Amino acid sequence: MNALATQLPGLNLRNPIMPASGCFGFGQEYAKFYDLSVLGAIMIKATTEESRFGNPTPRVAETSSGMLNAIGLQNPGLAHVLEHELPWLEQHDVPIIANVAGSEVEDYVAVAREISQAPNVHALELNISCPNVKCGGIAFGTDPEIAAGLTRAVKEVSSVPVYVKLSPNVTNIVDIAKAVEQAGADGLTMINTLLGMRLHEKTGKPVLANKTGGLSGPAIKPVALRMIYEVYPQVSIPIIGMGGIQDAQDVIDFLSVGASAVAVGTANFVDPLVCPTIIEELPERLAELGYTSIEEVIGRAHR
Amino acid sequence: MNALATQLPGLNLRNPIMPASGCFGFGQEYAKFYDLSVLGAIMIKATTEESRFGNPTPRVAETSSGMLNAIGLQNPGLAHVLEHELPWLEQHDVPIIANVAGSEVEDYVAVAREISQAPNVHALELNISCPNVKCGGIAFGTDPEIAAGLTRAVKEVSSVPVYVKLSPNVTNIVDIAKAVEQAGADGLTMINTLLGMRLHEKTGKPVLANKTGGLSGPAIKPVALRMIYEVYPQVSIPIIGMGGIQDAQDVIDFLSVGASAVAVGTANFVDPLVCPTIIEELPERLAELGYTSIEEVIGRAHR
Amino acid sequence: MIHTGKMEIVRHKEIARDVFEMTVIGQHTTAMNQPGQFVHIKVSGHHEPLLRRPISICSIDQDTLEFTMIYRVDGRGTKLLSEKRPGDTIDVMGPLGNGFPVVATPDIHAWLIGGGIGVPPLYELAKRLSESGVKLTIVLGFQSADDVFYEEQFREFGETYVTTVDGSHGLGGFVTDQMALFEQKPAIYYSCGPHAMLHAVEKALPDVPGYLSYEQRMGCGIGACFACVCPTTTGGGDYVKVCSDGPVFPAGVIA
Amino acid sequence: MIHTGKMEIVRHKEIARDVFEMTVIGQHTTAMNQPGQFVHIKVSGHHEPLLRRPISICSIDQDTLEFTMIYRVDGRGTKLLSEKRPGDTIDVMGPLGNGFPVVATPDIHAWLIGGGIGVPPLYELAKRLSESGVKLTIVLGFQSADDVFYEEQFREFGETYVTTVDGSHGLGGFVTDQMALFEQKPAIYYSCGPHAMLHAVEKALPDVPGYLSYEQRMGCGIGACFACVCPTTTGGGDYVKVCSDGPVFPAGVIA
Ligand SMILES: Cc1cc2nc3c(=O)[nH]c(=O)nc-3n(C[C@H](O)[C@H](O)[C@H](O)COP(=O)(O)OP(=O)(O)OC[C@H]3O[C@@H](n4cnc5c(N)ncnc54)[C@H](O)[C@@H]3O)c2cc1C
Ligand SMILES: Cc1cc2nc3c(=O)[nH]c(=O)nc-3n(C[C@H](O)[C@H](O)[C@H](O)COP(=O)(O)OP(=O)(O)OC[C@H]3O[C@@H](n4cnc5c(N)ncnc54)[C@H](O)[C@@H]3O)c2cc1C
Ligand SMILES: Cc1cc2nc3c(=O)[nH]c(=O)nc-3n(C[C@H](O)[C@H](O)[C@H](O)COP(=O)(O)O)c2cc1C
Ligand SMILES: Cc1cc2nc3c(=O)[nH]c(=O)nc-3n(C[C@H](O)[C@H](O)[C@H](O)COP(=O)(O)O)c2cc1C
Ligand code: FES
Ligand code: FES
Repeated sequence: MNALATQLPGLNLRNPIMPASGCFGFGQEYAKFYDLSVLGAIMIKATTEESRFGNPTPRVAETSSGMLNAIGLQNPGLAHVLEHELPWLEQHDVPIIANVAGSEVEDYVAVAREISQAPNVHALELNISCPNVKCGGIAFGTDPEIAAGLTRAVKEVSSVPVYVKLSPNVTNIVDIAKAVEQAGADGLTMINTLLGMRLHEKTGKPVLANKTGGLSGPAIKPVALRMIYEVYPQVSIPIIGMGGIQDAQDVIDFLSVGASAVAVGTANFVDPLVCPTIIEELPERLAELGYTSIEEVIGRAHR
Repeated sequence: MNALATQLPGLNLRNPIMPASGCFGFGQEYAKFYDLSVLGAIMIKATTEESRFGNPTPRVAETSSGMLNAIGLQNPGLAHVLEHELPWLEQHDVPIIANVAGSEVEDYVAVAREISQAPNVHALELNISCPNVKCGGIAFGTDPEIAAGLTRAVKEVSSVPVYVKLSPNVTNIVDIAKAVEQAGADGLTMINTLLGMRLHEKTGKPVLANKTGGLSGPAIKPVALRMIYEVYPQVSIPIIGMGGIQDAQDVIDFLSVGASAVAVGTANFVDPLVCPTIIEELPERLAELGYTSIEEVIGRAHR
Repeated sequence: MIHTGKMEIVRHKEIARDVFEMTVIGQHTTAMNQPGQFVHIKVSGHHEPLLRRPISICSIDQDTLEFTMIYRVDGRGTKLLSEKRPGDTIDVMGPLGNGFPVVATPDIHAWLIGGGIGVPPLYELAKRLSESGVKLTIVLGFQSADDVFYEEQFREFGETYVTTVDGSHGLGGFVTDQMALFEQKPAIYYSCGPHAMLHAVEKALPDVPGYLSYEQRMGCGIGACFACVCPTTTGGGDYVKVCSDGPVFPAGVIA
Repeated sequence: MIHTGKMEIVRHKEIARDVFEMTVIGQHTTAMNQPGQFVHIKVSGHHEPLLRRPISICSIDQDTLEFTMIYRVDGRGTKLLSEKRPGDTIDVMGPLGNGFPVVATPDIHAWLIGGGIGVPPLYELAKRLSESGVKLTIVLGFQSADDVFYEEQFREFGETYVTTVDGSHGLGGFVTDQMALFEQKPAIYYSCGPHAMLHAVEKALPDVPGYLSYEQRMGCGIGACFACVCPTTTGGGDYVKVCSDGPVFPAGVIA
């Protein structure tokens, strides 16, 4: 038996480690560093109906133990992803989770309908929490009813299970989690980035052309753990956790608060081999802690 | 002329630097390190009507570029503060901002009425954002109407200007800021801590006895800057900024997004001399940037 | 006076499994006059890790202005500390807190009971008590033979017994098992170690005056933040701060 | 092949005001075969500062497996880098990106135009072009005399002119002021420096084929994160990534 294996709606994971959306492109760059089929799954870059250029540059800025990004959902558009990116990924034996974005419910529905039919797309991740686009994105993620409505619409057309990606920039994350569960979500992914800002030291102007950006990295890990800890006992759908994961111990922490699997974002930029390294170290770390499978670790903070 | 001087409702500050509430006790410990009258002001520890023991220990945990605390508003109670702490502080020529907390509106009102009459208390800071107490605290800070109601009640009884301390754990901080301005707040202080969690690596249980705690330190600075940047153009009352300030450049950043003065919290634990050091370095840093007073820096990110 | 600022490392070596002895030199030392006080150390020049680490003062040399600490590599901060080389500097704040009162009555009999990284602060105490003519019986408890340190150093000052949990060195068991073997009770005792050990020691010596040194997670280290409080036996919300009221308290104070 | 991992610092010194020359040794060097590529450096062993820093490769020595970088201390990351000593290691990822094509036509005339910390990548290029018999005219622009570096080193490969903004060394003014003094245009040009300089150079040599090396804030450094995009002159949302499509682009590509 594989101590790392885990089953989630639509996803038969050989291990609970996947790169987070937007931090791994469509996999081609990282395939130069390692065989992508070692991964549990891959969350691909947000896909919109039309191609998007995104925000002006600078798009990234560093902060204490974190970074801000305001990419603005740059992507080559649905047609290109269906014709080029997903077929290229098929050579690797790894399930794909397609991150779906848009400005209107109709956009999400259009992308979800088509992309969910691609043979290697095993689940969708509804991005209702992107802080870097003017309309859509985060607006869907801060109101429980709007989030539920979108979830319902996408569930109707999707051929695969739907995970909803929650925004941490809310007063009450449990309300949103319960609303999307009620609306039929098969799982949750959390958290997306916290909204932040950095200034040029000399000019005092925002470094990012978009002014604000999404904060990721180790700095946000305590917030992510707290939110998953709050949501876990209140829902019965699984959670994929993320926010600052750098190593195997971080993975254990996310599983402990209640995540069933995890995604690694920013850490890929620091160490392109971080995912395979974690996958290699995880069984050893589990053994050190006296566990034989990740199932035993999930939710232990609550017990 | 003093390049660092600044005037806020009730506060004639010789410089814009003050220790943040809860990070400086009632000043006695830091008086062993330096003369407290070099400070712009002092925000004393939250005071409640009755003395409070606070939460069980452990009460602090370290995180990446930050720390969590769940002190739980431990304080010796209003009577003791009036009889001992405030009179002791009178020997120092420095205005005091009294941080007021409670579980019910009546508690706040009772403390505000009495403490605002102490001769060296020049302003109140309404703590509607403490994440570490079961009732009261943060509940008041997440709903605009409740926050406004409390502000109104306290304004009625206070003999000095009232600043309201906002919680960052909200979907829309601008709504709360506008609501308390409308209700008569003389100023805002922001931000209080972000709610977070850390686990024991081995046991997977929360490190803090209170399970969750408030995240402070450099990790939250991007969130604080963003929130002040959002609120500044929407209100016409001044803002005292805080969240991760460590040095003179951080102060410049907070002034740039729109704060008129700043508070330094966690950094006091790392370097007990941090406030006087910043006060000393600030004029030099201003000069390097080509400014002659802090007034010129306030809000420059928006220009 | 509490100093803050750089001190230079003059000696640094591993003396047991993951246990390091570090000697630093500087003006801070002039203010160190009590065994059992501690210093608060910043292990890096930037804000990661952010907080200081409390470490006890193990021995003090006013002639050379050096003092020595002994610490165990536990988490990230102590790991970074262990990578420092002689010639490097560390940022030290101290001395902090109230240490052990040196009850200097010649010929009385005192017990010193230390557990693990609770052993170091007893060393300077042993030196001073022994200089005053106090007769010492010293009991040092460790997990295993690999963890034992300073056994020989303590022997200079009195009869020294070591216990190990796994029995690989000295008596198998806890310090209290060794204490139970002594026929006479002391006039006074001093102890430092994990909370559970301190409780057991206190219970074993109910009628003897004693001083115990406690640990607690700290923020400021100087009494301002209320991170390190301990409820007292008085009850009713009464408390003490380990950093500024302690870390040493008379037996019977901490609940 | 892109390597990631430790390389050892063998030499490190300040060669102009706040400008450091660092030579490292290791297997990464074997994959470095193009002038103008860069490496992505992690300056600390922990996550503060978090991101890597892009630094150009200045010269490559396959015999010793060493390569050299020149960087200016600007913010926190480069400050930390400047504190490293020979014998220390740094975590290097590279070589990355596409460098300058070495157009190896003997006796043609090429201009190399560098500004500030844009000068370093031109050094390996100068070496290779000169080995191929290309005739070089080199223009290096700096702020002030204190900032000038590598003037003598470049002189080995061709006529070298220095400009300083304040006129304290060489011609007072910008590189384009020096270029305006030359009577003949080159057959090809290569340039690296601040965005504004690259634009001015491009405008000054409208009909000459050229290659320009751009800077942009980076996340991944390998093309995955879309941090470093630049719109192209094609318009219509067309873009290139500086890290993986560049940093060197033919003149006329970047808007
Ligand atoms: C008064 C006092 C004296 C001490 N004297 C010594 C000594 O002489 N030798 C020695 O080896 N250790 C001593 N300790 C314990 C020592 O402070 C911790 O082992 C150390 O802080 C762990 O830091 P870390 O970075 O390795 O661990 P991490 O787990 O990374 O630390 C994270 C945070 O928790 C705190 N923390 C973790 N463990 C403890 C602990 N046991 N007590 C207090 N805070 C803790 C750290 O200070 C830090 O803020 C003393 C503690 C106190 C309170
Ligand atoms: C392809 C390429 C090659 C480069 N080659 C060199 C070189 O050979 N020598 C040299 O001195 N500099 C070079 N630079 C610029 C160098 O990367 C920055 O000076 C450096 O990243 C600043 O880091 P810091 O920690 O000192 O500054 P900080 O301000 O602390 O950096 C904060 C963040 O902003 C980024 N950043 C800041 N300035 C720049 C910049 N100018 N370009 C890109 N990112 C930046 C940093 O990488 C970091 O992520 C190059 C940049 C690029 C893109
Ligand atoms: C550069 C960058 C781009 C991102 N793009 C997306 C995206 O397209 N869709 C999405 O749902 N999340 C996106 N995210 C958020 C991450 O998937 C992840 O939720 C977040 O970064 C927290 O994880 P981390 O701290 O491990 O990076 C992006 C994050 C970064 C840093
Ligand atoms: C240990 C600790 C105790 C605090 N207690 C209080 C308090 O009593 N009242 C309050 O309004 N804020 C309290 N705060 C919040 C700080 O005043 C400040 O808003 C926050 O820590 C952000 O600033 P910093 O990052 O500089 O610490 C406390 C913070 C810390 C770390
Ligand atoms: S550590 Fe702050 S009061 Fe003791
Ligand atoms: S830096 Fe990530 S795509 Fe260029």
